[in-house]
Amino acid sequence: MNKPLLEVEDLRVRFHSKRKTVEAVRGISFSVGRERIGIVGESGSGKSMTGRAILRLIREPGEVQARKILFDGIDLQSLSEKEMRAIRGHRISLVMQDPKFSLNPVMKVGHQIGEAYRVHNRSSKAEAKKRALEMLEAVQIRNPERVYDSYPHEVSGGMGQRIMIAMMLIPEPDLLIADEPTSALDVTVQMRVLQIMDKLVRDRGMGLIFISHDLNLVSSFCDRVIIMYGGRIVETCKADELQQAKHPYTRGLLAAMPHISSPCERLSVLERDPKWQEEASVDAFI
Amino acid sequence: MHSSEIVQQQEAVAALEIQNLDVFFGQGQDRLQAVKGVSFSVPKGGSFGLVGESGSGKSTVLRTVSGLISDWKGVINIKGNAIDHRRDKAFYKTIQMVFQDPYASLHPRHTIDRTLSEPLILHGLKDRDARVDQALVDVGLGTSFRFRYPHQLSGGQRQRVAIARSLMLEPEILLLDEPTSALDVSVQAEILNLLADLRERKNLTYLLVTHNLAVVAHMCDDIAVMNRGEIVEVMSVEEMRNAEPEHPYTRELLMASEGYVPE
Amino acid sequence: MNNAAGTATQKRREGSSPLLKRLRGLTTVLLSIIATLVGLLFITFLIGRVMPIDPVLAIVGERASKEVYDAAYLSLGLDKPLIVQFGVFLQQVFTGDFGISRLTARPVSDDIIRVFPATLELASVATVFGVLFGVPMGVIAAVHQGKWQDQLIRLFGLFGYSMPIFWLGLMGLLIFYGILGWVGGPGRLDVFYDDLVPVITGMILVDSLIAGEIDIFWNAVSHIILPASLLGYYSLAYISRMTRSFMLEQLTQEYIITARVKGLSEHAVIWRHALGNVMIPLITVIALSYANLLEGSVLTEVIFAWPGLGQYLTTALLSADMNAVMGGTVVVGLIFIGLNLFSDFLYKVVDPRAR
Amino acid sequence: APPSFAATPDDILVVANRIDDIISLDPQEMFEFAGTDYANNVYDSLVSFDPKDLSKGYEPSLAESWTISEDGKTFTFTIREGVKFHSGNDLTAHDAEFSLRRAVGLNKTPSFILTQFGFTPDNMESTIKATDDRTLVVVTDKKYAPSFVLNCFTSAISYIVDSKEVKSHEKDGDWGNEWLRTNSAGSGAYSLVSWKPNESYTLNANPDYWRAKPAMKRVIVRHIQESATQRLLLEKGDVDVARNLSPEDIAGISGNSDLAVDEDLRGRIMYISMNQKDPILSKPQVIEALKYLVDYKGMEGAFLKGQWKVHQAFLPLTYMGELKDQPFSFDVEKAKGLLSEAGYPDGFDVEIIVRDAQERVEIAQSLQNTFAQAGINVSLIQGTGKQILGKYRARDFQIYLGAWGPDYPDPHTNADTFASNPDNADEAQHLGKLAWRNAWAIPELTAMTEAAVQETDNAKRAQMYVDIQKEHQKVSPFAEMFQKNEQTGRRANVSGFVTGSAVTAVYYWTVTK
Amino acid sequence: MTDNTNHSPPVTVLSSLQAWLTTETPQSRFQAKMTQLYRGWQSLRSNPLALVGFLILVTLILVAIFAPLLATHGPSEQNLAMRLAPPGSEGYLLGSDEFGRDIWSRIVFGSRITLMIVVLVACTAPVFGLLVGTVAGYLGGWPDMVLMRITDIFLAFPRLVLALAFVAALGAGIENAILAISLTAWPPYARIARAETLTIRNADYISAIQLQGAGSLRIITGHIWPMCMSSIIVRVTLDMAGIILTAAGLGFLGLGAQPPMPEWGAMISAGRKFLLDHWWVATMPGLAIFIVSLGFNLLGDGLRDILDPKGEQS
Ligand SMILES: Nc1ncnc2c1ncn2[C@@H]1O[C@H](COP(=O)(O)OP(=O)(O)OP(=O)(O)O)[C@@H](O)[C@H]1O
Ligand SMILES: Nc1ncnc2c1ncn2[C@@H]1O[C@H](COP(=O)(O)OP(=O)(O)OP(=O)(O)O)[C@@H](O)[C@H]1O
Ligand SMILES: [Mg+2]
Ligand SMILES: [Mg+2]
Repeated sequence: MNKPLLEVEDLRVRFHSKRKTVEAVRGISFSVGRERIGIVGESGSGKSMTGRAILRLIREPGEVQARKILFDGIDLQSLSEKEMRAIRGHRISLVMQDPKFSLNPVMKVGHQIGEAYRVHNRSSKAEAKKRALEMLEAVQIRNPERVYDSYPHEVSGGMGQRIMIAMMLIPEPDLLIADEPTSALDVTVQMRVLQIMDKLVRDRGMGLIFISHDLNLVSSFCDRVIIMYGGRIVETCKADELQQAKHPYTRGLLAAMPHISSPCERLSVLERDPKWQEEASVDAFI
Repeated sequence: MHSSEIVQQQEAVAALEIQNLDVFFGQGQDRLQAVKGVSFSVPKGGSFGLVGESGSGKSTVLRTVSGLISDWKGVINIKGNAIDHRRDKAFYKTIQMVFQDPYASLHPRHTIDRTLSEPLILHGLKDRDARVDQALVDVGLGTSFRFRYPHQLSGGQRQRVAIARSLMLEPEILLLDEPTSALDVSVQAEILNLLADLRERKNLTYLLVTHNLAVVAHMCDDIAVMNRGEIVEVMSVEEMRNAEPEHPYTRELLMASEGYVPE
Repeated sequence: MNNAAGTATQKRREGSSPLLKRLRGLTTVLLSIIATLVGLLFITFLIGRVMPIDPVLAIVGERASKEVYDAAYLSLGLDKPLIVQFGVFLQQVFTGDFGISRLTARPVSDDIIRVFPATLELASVATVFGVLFGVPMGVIAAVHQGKWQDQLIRLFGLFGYSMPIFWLGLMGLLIFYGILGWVGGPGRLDVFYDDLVPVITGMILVDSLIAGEIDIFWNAVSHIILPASLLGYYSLAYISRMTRSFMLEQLTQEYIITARVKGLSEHAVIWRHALGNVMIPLITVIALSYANLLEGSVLTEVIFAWPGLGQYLTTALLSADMNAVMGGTVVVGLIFIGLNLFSDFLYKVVDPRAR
Repeated sequence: APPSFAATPDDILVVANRIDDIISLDPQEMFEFAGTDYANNVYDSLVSFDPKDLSKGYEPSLAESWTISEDGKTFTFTIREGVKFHSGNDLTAHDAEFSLRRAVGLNKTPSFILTQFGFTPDNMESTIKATDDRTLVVVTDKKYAPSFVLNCFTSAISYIVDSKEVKSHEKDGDWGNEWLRTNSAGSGAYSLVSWKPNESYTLNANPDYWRAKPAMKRVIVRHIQESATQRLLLEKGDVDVARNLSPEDIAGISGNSDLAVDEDLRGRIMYISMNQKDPILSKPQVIEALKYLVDYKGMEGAFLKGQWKVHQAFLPLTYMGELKDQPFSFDVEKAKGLLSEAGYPDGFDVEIIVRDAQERVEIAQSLQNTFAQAGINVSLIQGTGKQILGKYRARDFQIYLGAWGPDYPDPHTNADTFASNPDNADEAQHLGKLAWRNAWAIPELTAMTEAAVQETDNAKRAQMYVDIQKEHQKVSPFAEMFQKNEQTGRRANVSGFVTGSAVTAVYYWTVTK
Repeated sequence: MTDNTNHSPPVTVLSSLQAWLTTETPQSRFQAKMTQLYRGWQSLRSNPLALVGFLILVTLILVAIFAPLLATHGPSEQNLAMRLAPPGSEGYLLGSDEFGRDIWSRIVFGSRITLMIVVLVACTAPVFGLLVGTVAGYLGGWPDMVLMRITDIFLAFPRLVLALAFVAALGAGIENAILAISLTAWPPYARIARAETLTIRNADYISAIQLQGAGSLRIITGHIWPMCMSSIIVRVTLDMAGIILTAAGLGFLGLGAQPPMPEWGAMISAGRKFLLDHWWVATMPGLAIFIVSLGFNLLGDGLRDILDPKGEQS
């Protein structure tokens, strides 16, 4: 495609406790261009930690290591916390999974969106409000004025997720990480949210990392797919080639899913091979 | 009644039949009707699916049938007998339920052994050790799990324990409330297979609730689609697969389950 | 068949307006207040009966003759049946009359009006102190969980928590009053300032400001500062502990990560986002600790010669001055109920979900 | 010592004292120490003491002079002229008549001090009578020792109140009691400015006081519970006088040249008494043994240092008929012998009830310790004053540890309580008599006490009390142990602070700075 | 595990015991309980502060047990000649009090009383609060209304009045003081237990046992109590300092421990008279209370982490 926006090499995330050290991410390398890249994998495979590690949001007792995390030519690892704050939200954003917990329950929605804008842009309150309302409209909220003055608990899940997206997009980031942004939503609402993101990605040409555990969804929504298992990348491929994936893990996952159109007596069960744990991580550069 | 008549009747009647079920929550001013006029029936040995989005009232129907919610009206027939608002002990030996979240449905401070023995103690059943071991084998766990605590088990293993618990009293009808929605696809497959096996082996009747159309399509004979507390459509799985569903809401559900479709 | 009975009771009530709804809510609240109050009074009344202190003796003194004793016995109505006595008492209370205190020879209501402001003043300053220092300390401890800051704050709080107030009080007096001379001594004012400002609220800090007597105000400040900060030390210890644990809970919430993702500074994340949510449960904690202080702390009051409700109630109780005890109890009960209502109200202000 | 400055103004006297026992300011009702201190300065009586020489005994006060009839029953007082109440009203014999009748009519606790002379509400119209503005005639029912009667006339119950003022506040025949409880209507050296119970009372000088013009324009008495707090205030100069310093605090301030300590014997007697209903404690040898098991000197030298002096008779020193003998000392062997005689060679179990005041608890603990040395196993029952007194008055105890202060400055007061019990039956309810409370039946001593109170010859009368006390010392179930010695801490520049000794209350008008 | 082979036999016994305790597949109820306890112990051990707290309390218990051995004097042994000796005086490690009693020995013997206060209060107030709170929370409806009103009444009651009245009614003494403290201390526990019950009552595992036909009593005692226990235990340990102090406060008013009992609070209360000149009399028992409170507090904080079932999941 084009020049990568983000390059990650040998990313590792560890959690230390008195008794043991958990390796959540174990040396993965990938890059993201101005495209939609999907990360899938079972629960605990390290998807979320990857996203958070890029933004340096992992705190003690967690520890992040990487040979390289290069974003638009900037070495994120070498930045001070203050410089990093300027990147967060402004250049790279992260949409969290569940709007119910990810919005501050005691702050008005509009204020939370406006805050995201004002952190990075010196502007008046009125200006921030104007931008927030525009943004709410952009994510297809019908009555932005009303929603602006609502509290998170007063909006539905689908709306909350759109608010979340609006909040993360208002500083116009170059890279958006979406961590299971639709898994808490009803299927019908899910579609609408995906459409919004899709449209914004295409219009603005930003990069999107879409984290999910839904193979179906990722293959239909993304350009490329990274499949993670046990903190490593076991396979990567073009999204539309997912059905032809080669790794036994990916194949097992695909086979284990029931399908409406093709009924079967028994579902095939994924047989885990301990060897997978030892395999080297696959690089997923563009 | 003569016993022969009872046998005859049982052949004919549904295992579970619900007519015009209304369920309410709250009191007075805050009273809210969560289920409105729901009717369906599940034949003996059948597997019936209830689909619908979050908040449509699926769980409420199940919890009402199982007796966890008492503010309802309508008729619930179990094997032809209407049941009361108060359930007796015998009732629990015919109907049991499996919950959605395996992380929340096991008592965190009780061993598997205690969780599984408790129904036996409550109903004064003998041979507890043997039965617990057998149940663990039945759900494919093996006896080595017997004295573990829930936190020592994975999600799939927990769900197996929950299924084992529901089978301890040897019920005929199993209410399944999204038994796999909290699990990974790979684990989901294991549980769905286990449920299918058990149904066959123990001749169980299932009422399965889920929001995943693919799962009902795989597991069930008939399905009902719920929306806002009402059943909008009842059909067989075949009908769903082949013919276009009639209700627009069902169609929307079906389309969404195909994956993302760009505008 | 089985449902017939159910159906009848399940008829939905319809057609009530929001106003009616609010009225009904208000009635429920009022009824529960009254129930609590009557319960309080009843227990107080019972206490008066089971106490092995002879209320008559308390009045007439140890050397009284039989006749003097009997006369007092009759005048107190002690010959009447218990339930009648309780009835009479209830009737009086609901007309705001608690009778005459036997110890001070004046109406209990006057006494309470006199002693309560002293307690109110002390408790309020103490609570302000506790909140002003306790909340930030709790936040800092939570942010630095397990680090030396956390341990230091814990030790500091715990020390205050484990040393009896009469120890702390005397030590404080010795050091800050006796040796350093930084603060005023026991009592609410230097004696020659006594009775110089007109009593309006009974709280000298307030009254002196109203009267424009700045000297007296500062004198009162110098007297209240030590007992208030010692009492405040206790609420500080408690409030900072609770703040810490609420804060720890909030800091693991997803919305905190959201705030960080936005690029907010750590300061804003903690003091704006997290603290905003901590305030919700904290209000109850603060209200409760305030209510406890408003009961009056006998020990502090004794050490600092602070004529407050705690001393009043204790003395009354120990000498079976049941009118005073009941009056005090009702007042404390009312304060408690009032603070509860107020904290519910604040809750609604702070937490949009509770509205 | 920390630097300290006398911070109180020169014409204001600030006293730290425990005044939470004041429950009424009405002189015809009050019976408490702090209350009496107050009344002593606000009111005057017909007869009183000279604060500068208390040992002289009673002398004329509002009564310039008096005469006693032949039969010893009629007392005729001539009232001093020109004395005014604080209200400006003239003080006349009618005020005296009103006040004394008021004491009888109100019939409050201390009224017995007067009614023991036979005054009743029915006869007081004739027995207490002002014949003109300057003459008051009082007639007793029997002949009494004049010293007895006149001593009683010095006590607070006999203070003269402003009859016009009080009558104007009378309600439902209450003799103005409700009003006077919280107000003043006196003619004394000071008038009441304010009384805040448990907090303070403030007095203003009466510049027209007939005896002298008080040097202190204002007196503020603050309720300070803790000794340590009183001490700090005194050291800082925020109070001029601290009246409840513990021995440790007295010792603590002794090196401070800005401060001084005054000592004064007061009337209170600390004693233990044994309930004679108890089968063990009624044995004479047991009673005697216990008297040898008290470590008198040890306690006096240790925690009671300076505050209580060993004293083993029921009349306080400085009273008429005082007895200085101290026959008992701490002697375990002797006690053990007596106990064996009584049949308890290994001792027994016993309960001592005591109120939760520090020094009493300390004494109790010492007793617990020394009794144990003779095998007597003591459990202490501590309680509030009211609780313990309740048990005492109900005769429901084994050993009581407590203090007794005389009610009026005449030996009869203590003789009557310690050595008189006309009827030992439970129903008799002689609650005011300690002999009765201890179920001690003593017809002979009762008669001796009765005789002494009628003896008109003061010297003879005094000897009679000495005899009574000697007998009492020997046989009574009372072990008198100590007499109160009050140590008052004061700023060195304060002089003339008279606590009133054993016979009366404090005087503020004599104070100068 | 891997280097087991190098160890000598006794160590193998130990390590096999450890293996038995740490197994993921316990073979019996007993072993399951033991592994559970062992896990608790391990997490306690890995938390140095909680361990310190634990050790302080173990020390307290040991001191209480071996008081006669540790004390150099009898707890009430008076020596008026040696009164108010400063710490470090010949034979008086921490000094002596106003009766010349050895403060160290009194503190050592006093640990028994402190322990008794702690145990008795911990056995009454929280248990009663737990009972009331869980019953109210689980049953809901009018039992909830009534029980919570009663709780409110006790909560709204001036605590001191309640405690004083109780002690006054039953007589002064440490046992009654403890009961009085419990009487005033239970309402907060009831509230905690109720709040906890309200969240537990709708949990799936409670629904599950209801569906097995269990009665309310069984559910409350067998299923709800174990869940409320941890927050109550944590709260109790954190409250301990306050409880010991309340006992001391009652002592101050003469209603707590009766002399010559070496109750720490009463010792401070008596010692305050000498605070200005003989600081050690009140301060030494104060420090004892401080150390024990610290122990409870540290342990309480540690227990919060250990007992929290949420903590166990990850
Ligand atoms: N604070 C922590 N301490 C220890 N281990 C942690 C911590 N946070 C995460 N982990 C571990 O890191 C691993 C990866 O977690 P991550 O959240 O990235 O998984 P995920 O792929 O996002 O899973 P899911 O689909 O459930 O969200 C998990 O095994 C988890 O146990
Ligand atoms: N205990 C309750 N009190 C009040 N309302 C309730 C209660 N439980 C459920 N409801 C309401 O009843 C409706 C139906 O809820 P129900 O749990 O049956 O939905 P569901 O179809 O199972 O959804 P999900 O897929 O999220 O489980 C919802 O609107 C819900 O808000
Ligand atoms: Mg994740
Ligand atoms: Mg549901």
